[in-house]
Amino acid sequence: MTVKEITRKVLLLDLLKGLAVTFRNQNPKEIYTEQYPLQRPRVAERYRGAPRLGVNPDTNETLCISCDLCALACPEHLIVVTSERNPATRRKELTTFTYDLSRCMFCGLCEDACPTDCLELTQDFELASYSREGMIWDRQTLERGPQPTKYER
Amino acid sequence: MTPVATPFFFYFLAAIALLSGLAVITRRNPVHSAVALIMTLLSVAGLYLMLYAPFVAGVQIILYAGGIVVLFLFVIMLVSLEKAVREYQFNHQWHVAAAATAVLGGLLVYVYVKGRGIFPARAAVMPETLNTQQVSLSLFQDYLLPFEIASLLLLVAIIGAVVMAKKRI
Amino acid sequence: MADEKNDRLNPHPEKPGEAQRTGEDAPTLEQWTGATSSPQPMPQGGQAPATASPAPHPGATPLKPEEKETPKPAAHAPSKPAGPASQPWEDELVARLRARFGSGVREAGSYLGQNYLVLDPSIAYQSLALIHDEEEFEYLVDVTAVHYPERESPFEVVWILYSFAKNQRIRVKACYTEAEAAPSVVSLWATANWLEREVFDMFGIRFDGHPDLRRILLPDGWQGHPLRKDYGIIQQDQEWVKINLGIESGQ
Amino acid sequence: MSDLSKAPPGSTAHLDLDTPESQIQTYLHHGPAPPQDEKTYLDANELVLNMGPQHPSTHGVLRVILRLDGEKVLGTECIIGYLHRGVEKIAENRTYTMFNPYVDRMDYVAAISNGLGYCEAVEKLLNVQAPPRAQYIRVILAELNRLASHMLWLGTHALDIGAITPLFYTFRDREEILKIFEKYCGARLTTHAFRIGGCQYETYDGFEQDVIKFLKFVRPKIDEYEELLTTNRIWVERTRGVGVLSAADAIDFGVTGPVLRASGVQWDLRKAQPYAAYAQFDFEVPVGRNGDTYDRYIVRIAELRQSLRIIEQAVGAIPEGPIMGKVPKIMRPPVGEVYHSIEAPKGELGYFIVSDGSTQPWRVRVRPPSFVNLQALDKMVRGALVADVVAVIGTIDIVLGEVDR
Amino acid sequence: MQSFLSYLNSKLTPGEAGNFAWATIYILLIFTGISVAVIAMNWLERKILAHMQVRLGPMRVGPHGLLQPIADALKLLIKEDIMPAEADRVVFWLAPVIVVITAFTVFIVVPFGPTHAVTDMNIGVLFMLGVSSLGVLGIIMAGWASNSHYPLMGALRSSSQMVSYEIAMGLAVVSAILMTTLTPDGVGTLSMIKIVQAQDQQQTWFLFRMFPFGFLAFFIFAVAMVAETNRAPFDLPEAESELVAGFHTEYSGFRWSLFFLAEYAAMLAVSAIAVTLWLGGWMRPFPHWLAGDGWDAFFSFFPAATFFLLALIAFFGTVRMPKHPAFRIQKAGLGAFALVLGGIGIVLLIPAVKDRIQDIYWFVAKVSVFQYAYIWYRGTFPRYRFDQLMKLGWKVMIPMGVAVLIVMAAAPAFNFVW
Amino acid sequence: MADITTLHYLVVAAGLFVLGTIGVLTRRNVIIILMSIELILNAVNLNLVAFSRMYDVHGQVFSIFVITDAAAEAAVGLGILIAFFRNKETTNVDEVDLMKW
Repeated sequence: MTVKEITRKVLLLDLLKGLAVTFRNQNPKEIYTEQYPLQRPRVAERYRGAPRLGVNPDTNETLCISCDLCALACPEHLIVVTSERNPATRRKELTTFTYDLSRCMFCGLCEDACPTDCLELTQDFELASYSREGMIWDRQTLERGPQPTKYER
Repeated sequence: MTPVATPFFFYFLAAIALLSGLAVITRRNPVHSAVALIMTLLSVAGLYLMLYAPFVAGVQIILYAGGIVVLFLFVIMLVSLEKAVREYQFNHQWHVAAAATAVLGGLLVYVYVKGRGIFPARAAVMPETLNTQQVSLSLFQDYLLPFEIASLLLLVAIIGAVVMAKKRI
Repeated sequence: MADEKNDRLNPHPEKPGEAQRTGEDAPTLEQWTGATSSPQPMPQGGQAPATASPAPHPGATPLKPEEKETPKPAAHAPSKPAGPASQPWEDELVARLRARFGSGVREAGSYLGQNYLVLDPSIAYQSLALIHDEEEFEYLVDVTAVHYPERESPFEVVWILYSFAKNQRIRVKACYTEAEAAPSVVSLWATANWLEREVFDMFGIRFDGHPDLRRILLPDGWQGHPLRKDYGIIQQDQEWVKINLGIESGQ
Repeated sequence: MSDLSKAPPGSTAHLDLDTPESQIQTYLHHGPAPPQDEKTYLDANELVLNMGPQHPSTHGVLRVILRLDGEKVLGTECIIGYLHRGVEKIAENRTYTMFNPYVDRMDYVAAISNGLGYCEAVEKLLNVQAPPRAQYIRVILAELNRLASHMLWLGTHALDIGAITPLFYTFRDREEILKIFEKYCGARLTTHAFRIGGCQYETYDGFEQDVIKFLKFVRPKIDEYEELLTTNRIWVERTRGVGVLSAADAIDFGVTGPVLRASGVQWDLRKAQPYAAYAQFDFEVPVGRNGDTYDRYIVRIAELRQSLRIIEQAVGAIPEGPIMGKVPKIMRPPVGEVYHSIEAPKGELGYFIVSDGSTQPWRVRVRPPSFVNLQALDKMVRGALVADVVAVIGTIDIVLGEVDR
Repeated sequence: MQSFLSYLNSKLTPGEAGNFAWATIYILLIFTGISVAVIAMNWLERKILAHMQVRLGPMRVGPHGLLQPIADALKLLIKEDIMPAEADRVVFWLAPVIVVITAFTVFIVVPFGPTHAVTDMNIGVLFMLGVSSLGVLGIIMAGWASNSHYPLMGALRSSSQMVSYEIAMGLAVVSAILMTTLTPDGVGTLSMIKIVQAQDQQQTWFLFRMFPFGFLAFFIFAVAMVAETNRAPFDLPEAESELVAGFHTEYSGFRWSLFFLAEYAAMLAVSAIAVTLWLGGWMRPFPHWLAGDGWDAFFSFFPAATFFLLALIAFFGTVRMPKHPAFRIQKAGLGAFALVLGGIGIVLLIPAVKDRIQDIYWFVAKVSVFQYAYIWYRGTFPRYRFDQLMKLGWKVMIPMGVAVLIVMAAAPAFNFVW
Repeated sequence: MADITTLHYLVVAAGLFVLGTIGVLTRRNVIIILMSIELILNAVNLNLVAFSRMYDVHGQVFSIFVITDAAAEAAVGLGILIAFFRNKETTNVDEVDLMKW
């Protein structure tokens, strides 16, 4: 044991070093906390959050061609797409689109599978709901985004 | 210091001491007995204070209540109690106990009857303020040898306790 | 439910590009319950249909993705994709094992550069002991099993071994029937303890000589062995719901 | 100590309410017996302490039944499976692509490594290789993830030993890593960053700058952790000589990763059998000497620095090119089986995949490092104190999602 | 009324003067003072710890969480009272009561100033040590009565730890008491007030007396007091990562809050002992070195200055708050708080108040330093293991204490004092 | 109420002594017997201190010795108890009928 080590041990320098670290960090500038509902976090552009069905902004028509690829790609099988063939245009038209958010793991496979970029996972991350049924989003919700009841003072 | 030995405090402390003393010997669960013993010890310490013996009272609190009873509680926790609590708590020596109680009670009555004659109600009152100094002087001048012997006794007791409580050394 | 599934299974190929991308054979999703798993022809371990594609050594080849592409199946070709062939593996270790156990070493092959041995179940323990003691394979990476219900001995136990000295990894395989018990290698590698327990838990393969063969991941009262191909999740779930909740399962 | 395990059934003092009597009996009879020479102080009183599954420092839902003599541990029994989700069964009912997100949920603090292992295994089975650019991205993200995992480990381990502050420092710095993940692939924890054949996402604008900024940011922070702990005598006393695992034992128990390296075995899959682009980077494999908790701490701290080194080399040299190899949309690997393993932050993470030629794997076996490493717990804590059990559980660095799968 | 006024002019503590009215007032004052101090400590601990850990700490209840401790206390009071079915009811009930009573009784002899103590006991230090050592009884009882493994182990740890460190503590205290005999008349004392007066007479704090032995004794006490109060890094009895919560695992609600109260009161009590014995009690820093009216006047402005500083900090807090309408109430509250602090500071500038508050201010200031150190330790150090704790106590602290004691006892006998 | 004299203290001490004696004689639990002995010692101490109030400080000194001895006695007694309990798994004093085991 060298003199240096003995000094360090007797004068508790190792402990004082740690104390210095915690003391230094008391600087209010170091604080990392966000006050969440008041300070909104900025999520990344690619964030995979709430799903949305895109609509054509001009015509307000859905972009979905009911190809069912998202439903096939989904590992949890939580997307159900139904469609019926329009006899006039001989095209399939979307009737219902159900997305069970309570089982979703936001892997993004449906988004990848969508050929028309209609289904996308948006940056909306506040998905809490007051009931389990509220987690099952239908086509309307998916197109307009959730419309939660606002409880305000 | 003005007298704090008001009769009320005396009777109060005496009652606590005796009642919890009774609890010590009647409780089924040793932990309850130990708790009662603490009460007894503390009220006895209070009685010491009333007798202007603060140092003894302090020693009583530190050593007895803070030390010995802790030791008791510690051992109670070490040994299993379920069986002991369920067993019959008293042995068959009631007659011996009764005799002893009778003899001691007789002595008590005798002392009480003769009491005032034997003991003066209030004899030389010691100076209270320097009690601790007096005790220490007495301890280290008159009783130095007994003090050393007592320390030796404690040492022996510690070693003995360790030897007995540890299976192998 | 069934209609839905059928609906999923038949994406309507509206656009030609679409059809090509998904191909005809969409994933057979009815298998996801496991209970209704359709038996598929399963060739004996490692004997893949031979094709022309050579097996390159991964790691050794330069990183050229375009060249290393496997031949893609044609859009409408129903045939299985061709894989690299398993090649015989000749090595001193194999030679010694063959010398010792003769035909007990049923196969020694190399697939995609990974060596494996298929052993006769009767000599599995002796071979493993030999590999452990004399061939410096002191690290048992994993013990696991595969269930092939069509085979005569449906449970293929796989020991994956590694040698620090040789920086070499081999797989040792042996097949067992329901009645047979695999040998426990706890005495050779301490790590086999829990791994064998897990295999027992999941497949119901018993290990002879294991000190404490109990279920490990599933609770003690669990029925069946979930990684067997004939294990029905739905039935299990319905039974559980019926017993514990007293209602009919909604599944 | 009162022998509460002998209390009549039905009392709360009984070992545990949800343990079947048979299981306790089995354990008491077949479980690890105390060594003969270690007689108890009070022979008759062996305390059975049920630690977990709800306990502050069992890192999730691990349950350890401790047989104690006072504070001394005579034997342990791990009860696991509380988080069992049957990942391997799920795999048999999903296509290769669909199963990819599930592997993220095993070791959820090192999701990228899990995904990397799975993707590489399937690529091997398909006999394709990801393009170099994807490989570099994979290496950078995997190493960042190793940093994140080790930081989380350091924080929780220090918390187990009683130092509460490092937890917050490490979480703060891990947050920066997660921000990069989020920007890259849109998720922070269960990232699903890679796809079979390469990467789904191209690097975002400023990815390199972000990573370099992070490297600059984190170097002094690691020094700060060390100032708090490395020489702190309480930390050293608590960890040195605790949970010793000799090299021979470590190999026998099959432990891998930092736990093995701390025992003095210089073995790292990144060096021994390089995967992804690791062969092109210059880094060292730190090893310990004594195989105790302190060495494991030192090894992991050194690994933090080595990871920084790798990232530094990789981020400056990301090659141009495609990020996705040419893999079929519907994957049907040829009949065969493959075992591929990578060096996850916790040890060797292996995937054994058997293909029957269909779109769904016939069998996927995950060789989880935590599961195997946890097995050495009994060996490491026998004869130690209760406080050491907590320290050793922390030092093995288990994630119950991976132990139970 | 007469007695009230007569007391104010007497130079005695109420206990010595036999003035029961004043004694009652003092007791009430101390009781409320300690309770408020505990509440403040609660908030401060969370805030300081949070800042050390780059967090914000409580922010929601009141500005900067100022009302958080009150909200917590309310919650604890109205929480359902749970007693384990197999618990020993009497002992379970008694344990927190004993802990709290002992923790508060100690403050009877704490001298906040030459006359600001409930009473001056002849055996003051002995009384404090004795009564504070009774707290361990409550902890043992709590652990035993819960009838659960973790509390029992916590209680066993606690009892052996506290009994062990009491010895080291006692040795350190005796060293300090020996220093009281170094006054010209050569008579030592156990009385808390007289100990401080002895430091005054010797014109130094005992911390610097016979350097480094006075300091060593203080160091031993400082370590032992952390161990005695079960605080980090010696918080093994309630080590949450090992024993869940140690002896109070099964306690909740009001009973738990009693343990909490007792723990913080005990921290204040042992800090008060340390301040009295080594740091010159109510004396201001350097009363003899920096003597003189000018210095007196300078130091007499400290109380007001402290409050102005706090007010300034609070004011900066309002300025630094994010510009968001939701912060308006918080901002106003913090501003009001700053005003209140400033007001107190102004009141403290009134000469009559200023002179009378000096003793108490310096005493409290010194105790606060210890409280900060407690929090600081908790934020920095890992926890000792049980055997290491015992080793430290028996193999380092006690021999060191004995050595210091021998030097302290022997040096004056050879007239070798410095 | 009359002044409290020494006699009052003696009566309390006698009461404690009697309780201690009964406890020692009738209880079967060794721990409680040891506690009863403490009661007896306390009674003695109370007497000593009460008399010392009348005469001199020597009684108090003696009571300190008694407290010391009580500590030694408790330590040894409980040590024996642990040794006994380890062998017999009981704290019942009736079972202590062997000198050696």
